[in-house]
Amino acid sequence: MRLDLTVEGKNLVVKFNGELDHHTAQQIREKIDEEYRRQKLQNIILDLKGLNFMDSSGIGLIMGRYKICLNNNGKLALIHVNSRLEKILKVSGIFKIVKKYDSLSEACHIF
Amino acid sequence: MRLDLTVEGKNLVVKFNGELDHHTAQQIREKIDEEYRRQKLQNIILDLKGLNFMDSSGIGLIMGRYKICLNNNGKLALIHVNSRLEKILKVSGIFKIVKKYDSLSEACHIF
Amino acid sequence: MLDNSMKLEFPSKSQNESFARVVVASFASQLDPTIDELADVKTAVSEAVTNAIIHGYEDTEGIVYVECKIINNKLEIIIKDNGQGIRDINMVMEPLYTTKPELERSGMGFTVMETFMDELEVKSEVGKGTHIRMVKEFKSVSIKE
Amino acid sequence: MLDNSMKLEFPSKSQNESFARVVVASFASQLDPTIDELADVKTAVSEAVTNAIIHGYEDTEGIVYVECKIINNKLEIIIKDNGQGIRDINMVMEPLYTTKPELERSGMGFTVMETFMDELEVKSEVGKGTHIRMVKEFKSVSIKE
Ligand SMILES: Nc1ncnc2c1ncn2[C@@H]1O[C@H](COP(=O)(O)OP(=O)(O)O)[C@@H](O)[C@H]1O
Ligand SMILES: Nc1ncnc2c1ncn2[C@@H]1O[C@H](COP(=O)(O)OP(=O)(O)O)[C@@H](O)[C@H]1O
Repeated sequence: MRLDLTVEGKNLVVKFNGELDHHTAQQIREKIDEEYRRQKLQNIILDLKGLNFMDSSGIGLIMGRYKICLNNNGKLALIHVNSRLEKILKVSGIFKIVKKYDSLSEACHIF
Repeated sequence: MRLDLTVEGKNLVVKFNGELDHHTAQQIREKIDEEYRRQKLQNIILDLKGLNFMDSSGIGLIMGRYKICLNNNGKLALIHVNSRLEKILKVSGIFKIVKKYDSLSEACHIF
Repeated sequence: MLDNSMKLEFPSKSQNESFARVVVASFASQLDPTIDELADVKTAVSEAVTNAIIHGYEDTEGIVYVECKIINNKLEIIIKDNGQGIRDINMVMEPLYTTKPELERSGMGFTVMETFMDELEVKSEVGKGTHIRMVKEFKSVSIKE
Repeated sequence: MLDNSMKLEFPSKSQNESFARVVVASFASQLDPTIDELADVKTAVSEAVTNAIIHGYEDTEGIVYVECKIINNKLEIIIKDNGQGIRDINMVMEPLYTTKPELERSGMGFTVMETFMDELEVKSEVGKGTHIRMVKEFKSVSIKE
């Protein structure tokens, strides 16, 4: 799993490349949280375009980042959610609290 | 394994696409031989460009077609032999009797 | 009619989660699955194998067992551990129930297995281990050569 | 130090030759092999598994066993059958020796295993079966996360 972290204003943009499971989630979580704190950011945008596989570990990872943003008066957004990811995320009911957008600019717009 | 058989004059051109092992070799052998006989051809050119994998079953298949051509006053040629195929074919010493060429036109030239 | 089968075992290391997915997907490919069917199977296998590793064996190391059988157009998958077992199966199968929130587990593993597969059966004995049986039916079956 | 291991078994059906290659290649990918190293391993596995199926079990059906161990930067592969066994190991390991010319076998299987792997060990007992042990050392090792 390769992770690209970029900062856009108060937003942390996280690009995933690879497979997200229990094995890869731990490391990813640490990298995201460290960057978010170190740069004193507010919102997180998860770009799922390059995510080839995700199991329920991904649901845990998204929920965890959602809580961190919430505690910091920030928001979490998902972009590029394909039909596979949509299927597993729907099961979890996560779309009740986390919104998905078609593009980065759309997601940034709402913050 | 997908096989493309085309006729060029007295030559049968066989294009491989996929993996050549004991499992796939049997079927392939039958298809090649049937076409060679039905169309009363003389030479066979094996185009190995799309061959992603080959084990020693491939050596047996090439030797078998070599013999069939020989018995019919024909020749067998290999084209598009990449470095992986070269490695396994060298082990067998097959290049002492079967020649390889860079292109179809080059191979046709020698018949 | 039993068409084919395989058995796999490996130690409960988390890097084997992706290995188990690849193996089952490769075995299932004989059934000429759609991309979506194959992804369903991979996801369910990932859930069950991860559970064996993090819940079954927790911090100890044990062996995870994976068995597959192809019967006509159905794939049966069994995933077993000899770990600590489950006390109350009905409770743990509830969506969002997890005993490992500190690992950011979502408690959605069993729900995903149930949703993505056609059958799910869980047997477990405390101190002995857990046995998951899942079945997926492939719709557009045309055995690949 | 033993870093990881796995065991696989499947019936002696020829469609499992490609399955065995994929499984071992996927397991070996932890060692971050070059494309050439991985292709060497796949070829050697294909030879040994094919031999178990066509020579070991001939026309009967039996189980083929594949075991892999990663020890530092080495991959050890064991491929076993409980088939008819080999009477004279030195003879069958000669290049071009084959008992199945009618299947267009080239008699190059053992030569390929020897050339493509760093170690090859053959044990066999007539009526009991055959046990092939091969080792490949990976040069540019950098364990993948
Ligand atoms: N193989 C297992 N061995 C022991 N306990 C298990 C096993 N699988 C699941 N469990 C228990 O069931 C709970 C729910 O599992 P699951 O729905 O997969 O969610 P999660 O893995 O996110 O916790 C786990 O938190 C654990 O307590
Ligand atoms: N697993 C096995 N069980 C019994 N005999 C075997 C086995 N593997 C190889 N042999 C014998 O050794 C011979 C040489 O094997 P090999 O070099 O792989 O060539 P090939 O498979 O082309 O015959 C075979 O023809 C067979 O007689």
